[in-house]
Amino acid sequence: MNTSMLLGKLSLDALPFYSPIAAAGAAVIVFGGLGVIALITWLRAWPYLWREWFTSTDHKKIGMMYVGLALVMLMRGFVDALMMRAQQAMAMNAEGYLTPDHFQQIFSSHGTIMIFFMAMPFLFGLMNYVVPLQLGARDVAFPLMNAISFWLTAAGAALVMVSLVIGVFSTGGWSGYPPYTELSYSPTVGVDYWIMALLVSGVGTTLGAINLVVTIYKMRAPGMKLMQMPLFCWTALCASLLAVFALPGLTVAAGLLGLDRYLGMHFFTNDGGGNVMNYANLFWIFGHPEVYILILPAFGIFSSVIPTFSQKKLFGYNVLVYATMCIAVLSFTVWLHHFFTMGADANVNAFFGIMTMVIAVPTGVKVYDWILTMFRGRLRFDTPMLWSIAFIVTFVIGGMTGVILAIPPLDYVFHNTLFLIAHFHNMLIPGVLFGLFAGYAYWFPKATGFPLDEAWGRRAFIFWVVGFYLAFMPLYALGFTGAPRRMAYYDQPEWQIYFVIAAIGALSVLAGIICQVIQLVVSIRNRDRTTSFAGDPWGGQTLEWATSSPPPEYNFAVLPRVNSLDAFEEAKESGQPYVWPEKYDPIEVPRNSMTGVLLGGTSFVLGFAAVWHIWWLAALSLLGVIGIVIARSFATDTTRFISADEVKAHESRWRTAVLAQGKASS
Amino acid sequence: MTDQPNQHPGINISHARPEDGRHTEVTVFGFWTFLMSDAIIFALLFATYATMVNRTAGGPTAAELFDITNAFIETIVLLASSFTFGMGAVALKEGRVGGVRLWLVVSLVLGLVFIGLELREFAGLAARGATAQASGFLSSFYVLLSTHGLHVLFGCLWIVVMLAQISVFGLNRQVRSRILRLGLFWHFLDLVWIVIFTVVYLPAVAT
Amino acid sequence: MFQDTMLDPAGPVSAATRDLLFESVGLMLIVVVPVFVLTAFVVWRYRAGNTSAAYTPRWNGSRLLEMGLWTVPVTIVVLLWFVVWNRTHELDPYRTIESDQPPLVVQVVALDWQWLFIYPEEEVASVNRLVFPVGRPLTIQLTSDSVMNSLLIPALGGQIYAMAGMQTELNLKADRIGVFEGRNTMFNGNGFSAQTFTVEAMDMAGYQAFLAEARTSPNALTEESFQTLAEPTVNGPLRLYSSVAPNLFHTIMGAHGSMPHTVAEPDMSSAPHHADHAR
Amino acid sequence: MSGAWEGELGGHKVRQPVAEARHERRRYVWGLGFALVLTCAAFGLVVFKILSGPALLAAIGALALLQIVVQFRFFLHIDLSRSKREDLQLILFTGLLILIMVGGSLWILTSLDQRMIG
Ligand code: HEA
Ligand code: HEA
Ligand code: CUA
Ligand SMILES: [Cu+2]
Repeated sequence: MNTSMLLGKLSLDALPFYSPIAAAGAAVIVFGGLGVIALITWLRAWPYLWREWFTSTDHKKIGMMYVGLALVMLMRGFVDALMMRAQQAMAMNAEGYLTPDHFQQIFSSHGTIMIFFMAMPFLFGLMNYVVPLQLGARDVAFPLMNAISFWLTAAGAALVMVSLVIGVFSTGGWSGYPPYTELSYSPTVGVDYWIMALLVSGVGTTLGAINLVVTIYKMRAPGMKLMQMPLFCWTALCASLLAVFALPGLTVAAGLLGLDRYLGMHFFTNDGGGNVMNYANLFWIFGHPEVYILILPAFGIFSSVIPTFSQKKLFGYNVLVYATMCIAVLSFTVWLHHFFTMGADANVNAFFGIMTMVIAVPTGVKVYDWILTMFRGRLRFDTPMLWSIAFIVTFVIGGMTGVILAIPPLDYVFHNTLFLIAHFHNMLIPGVLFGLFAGYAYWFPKATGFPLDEAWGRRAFIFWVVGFYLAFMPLYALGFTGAPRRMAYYDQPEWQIYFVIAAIGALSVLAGIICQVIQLVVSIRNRDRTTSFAGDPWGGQTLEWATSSPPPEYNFAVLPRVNSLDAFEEAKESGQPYVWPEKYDPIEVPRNSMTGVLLGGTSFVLGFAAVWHIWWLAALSLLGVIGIVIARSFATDTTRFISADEVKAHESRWRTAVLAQGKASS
Repeated sequence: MTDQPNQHPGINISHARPEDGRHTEVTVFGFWTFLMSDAIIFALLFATYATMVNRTAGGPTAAELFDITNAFIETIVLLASSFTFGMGAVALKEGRVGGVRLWLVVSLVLGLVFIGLELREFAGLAARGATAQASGFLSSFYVLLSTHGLHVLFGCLWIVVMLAQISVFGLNRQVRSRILRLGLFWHFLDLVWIVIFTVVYLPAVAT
Repeated sequence: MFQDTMLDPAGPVSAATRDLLFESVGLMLIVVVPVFVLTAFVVWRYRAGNTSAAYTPRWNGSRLLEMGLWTVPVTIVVLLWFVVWNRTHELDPYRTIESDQPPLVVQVVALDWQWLFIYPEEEVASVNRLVFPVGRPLTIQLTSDSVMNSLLIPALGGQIYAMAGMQTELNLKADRIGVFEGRNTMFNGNGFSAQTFTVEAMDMAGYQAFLAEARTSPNALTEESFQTLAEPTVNGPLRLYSSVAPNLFHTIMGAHGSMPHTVAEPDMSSAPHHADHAR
Repeated sequence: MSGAWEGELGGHKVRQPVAEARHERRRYVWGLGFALVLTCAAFGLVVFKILSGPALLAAIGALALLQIVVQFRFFLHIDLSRSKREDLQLILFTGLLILIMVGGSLWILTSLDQRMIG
């Protein structure tokens, strides 16, 4: 490719006319994006969005933006999944409608998006929204940094989306193994997009994780000891610590790969003294903890949902806390299980296999504790609870196949086959995704004031569970026959029926998603009937329910004093759940700031310029990033006060709502 | 939330200034968390270097390349700058703006001298054909060293910004807290350097 | 469907792997089945509608029960440790399979997107086709002339990566005559899906016939003809070579000299530790 | 937000920081001394070939470790007092992870290197 000073490697060839399907995809993105922009303009919503959302430093709004970003990326990831399932259902004897090159981009973007731009933002969104409320805090420790984290994540996601329209995406999978991803084998910009997207969003995620760690350590309500935090905060703490310590692995792996590609170095090349094995090592030092970063907060959600809907206390709080810590620490000791088949000697393989199995113990104890929480309860089967029950049963199957993979001689057979794909979807969908859905349904009324529609929620649930089993159980079977992952077509006629069943499963999931969209619409339409400002729709046990729905910007007019676990539940038992003092003080909150958006935008440009080797632009935006940070450090007057009258007005409105519900004394 | 005096690791200015302490406690803890994340990056680069030393692809080896005198001078310069920064911190505690300025400038100069020495070393190596592209070993050497070097450069920029902020704001709470974090950062870089000369230079010369 | 897979093993390695699978799954079911049963029971029995069931809203722990909860999985996992430690050593892919016959050494080079099999003892080679006598252990040495590959033969078991400039090893054996499929499982680009090869476990006569056929092939595998072969090819033909340049396998490895050893000795054929590999 | 530092120096808190500063200055000087001695020891061992082979590596490794502890103690003010416990925990935890990651990587990659040569 020839490069120019002005545009680097960028030219008209970058547009996706290499395949009609890719061009159609690009068109959807472009016109969809333009449509959204037009709609916002037509509604004259820009000033509102800018003022209330884009420049906001309120952890609740940032949390919701994270979830919104995740839902958008989910759609993209799901379209990818459907395309793959359709391809494999048809692809007997190199038929199918996708070229291998296109198929490869799809599984790479599916994996990358689902892990980094769907699951992580979704979890960070929920944690952002819920953790300060559960801690009885006014905000996270560093509100502005929180906004920056979000916008950097969004910039990374935008880079992935742009690759669909301008240029191509990586074909190296979400793990991006060299030497395949080295310049000599992947000369296009795809891998560069992948690297830049991960590096940019990685910075955001690290900052976000630091923020949560500090919030949990230092911002708890007066009196709240660590062992009195709700379990979700514990899992958020452990997941954040994992992110702080694991993400460097990704940064180093992707960064060194980038240096190979950009500066001709020899970290992972086939020649010049490169060592491809070190990439696998570095990547999985990050990659394994990563899957626990995803699952731990989900565990926390289930630990909030199950007791609430069992109308009972959580069983074995201490044990659950220790089990969470165990899992977090152990997850740093097992990474080699992703490359048992690289050829390390039996002592090494056996050691890491054994360490991996140890994790099954604390996880199993958690499962038992959830069951015992339901034991002798009064179970209400609202949708969050349904997701939780489906999780327990299905997750155990995935855990068992995980342990199978942890036995090195068995992994020699199953590695890189569809058995592995089935294992991890079996963890990610019933574990992470069902957890996210449970949390979404559980905290939705907190964030908006009205609940999600139950009937459509149940329908979605049925389609999802059935769809999951149909889509992934056949892959276990295929794994036994040695069917490999990332396969665009095959020549074994007897495989096809399994792929067809899997495609039907994906369609069922699609039906589930459609139900969820309808659910959202129906719920919004019915909100006049269902809205409740009082704030405690489920009979919750933790502090986030001790505010109005939606909570005011400052969360708590008076910071609650906490001296027990399940503070809100205890307060209700003692008959004094709410405190409404006579007099309120003004409350200091951070002002809005456009630093986050600016940094996100500039980083996006930086990433894009680097992908296309437009060096002048890259240098300029790098200076921009540094300049923005320095300029911001000179800002004074970064907070404002909410007046006592305003606080009082809100609190008395809320008080009226609560009293009207007759809940104040229950 | 804790009732104990909030003195904080680092430059420890809060004995006399309790209201600083509460604010600083949170930011400093966050900064420590960041530093620890950064430490993992360095640790992984060290591990990479250690597994790459022998991958010289027929090119020059560590023993042939490294000059221990230069490494020693660099070490002393960096150690000295760590010390002068400490003196600046003491001046900060005593509230002597002039002292703070002076010591910050001295540390800055020493930091720049260090970067200069490092660049001179790189140029010398490159002149002998030992570039980052020459072998896996040299790639890992350059990346490890320049990651540290870029951190020092960043620290220098930060010092400049703090000098400017002292001029604009005086030693107000924000500025003090930032200088405190900058100090942590600066000392941390010295820690990393200890590992660098122990892992990179000394074994190479010893063989 | 499961014919000639690990569930229908054709050799001792895959048979041992299957036994190991059943054994470990059996162990795990001891703790997993109760989860299903208990969940179903609890969900049914303690539904809100059933007011006759016990209800203890403040019950949040029990020392004894918690101890039990840890013991059960710990026991199973400790049992699994022994299984893992022993079997990982027994089934180490590098371990030659005991037999009264010496192992047949085959050198494998992974290409984009084909497989080259060199028979150093016989000085012949074949492409996309691995033929060997039943009952005699195989020692497969692997390298790659391109990106990372992974060689898997489900009927015989095992899988190991092939990496440029390096040599890995896989020991397998067939106990029955048959034609199986082998493939690359490590994604490596456009031709990945078609990168399969046939595996033919033959009796001695069949194997001899294969060698004879190879020897009559007009093709010779030299360093030059290897370069042609190594061109990226999807669905490449089966091919035989009647001769192989000496030490070709190590020459190919040396060409990607990334390992410390191979780099220091550019002239591969004279390197002592490679010489004894050629046997 | 409080005003400039000098402004409040006029108050009754003056003596305390000054005494503390003197104490602190002494600490930095001690720290510098220790660090210089340890550094020179490490370089000296190598330059004057006092030890060699694994013994040398072990010795300079130990000196480096000692110097890290010294700098933490004297420059970064990390000690065992209660108020710094959270930071100390964090640092020790990081140390543990570094040990796991670096030790694990070296173990894995040396094992692989050995087995790749045959
Ligand atoms: C969190 C992670 C995640 C999730 C949720 C999924 C979900 C799905 N995945 Fe994916 N997948 C991966 C992570 C994930 N995957 C990874 C990491 C890879 C490896 C990539 C690689 O090889 O490198 C992979 C690879 C992968 C493959 C390639 C296999 C191969 O290599 O041969 C396939 C094949 O079909 C597949 C299918 C599916 C399907 C059908 C789903 C579906 O079941 C589910 C899809 C649906 C959704 C995700 C939900 C959509 C929900 C909404 C839109 C919300 C609705 C609205 C409201 C709530 C308001 N996945
Ligand atoms: C949220 C995601 C998630 C979770 C939670 C897990 C959890 C586990 N995973 Fe999984 N895994 C992935 C996501 C996940 N994994 C992904 C994405 C990959 C592939 C990446 C790629 O290659 O693209 C992968 C790959 C992967 C491999 C590599 C396989 C290969 O590449 O060949 C292995 C091997 O050991 C493994 C093992 C395990 C184990 C043992 C657990 C355990 O933590 C499970 C523990 C849980 C249970 C065991 C169930 C409950 C327990 C009981 C009821 C108690 C009693 C049970 C026993 C005593 C057995 N996983
Ligand atoms: Cu693989 Cu060396
Ligand atoms: Cu893992």
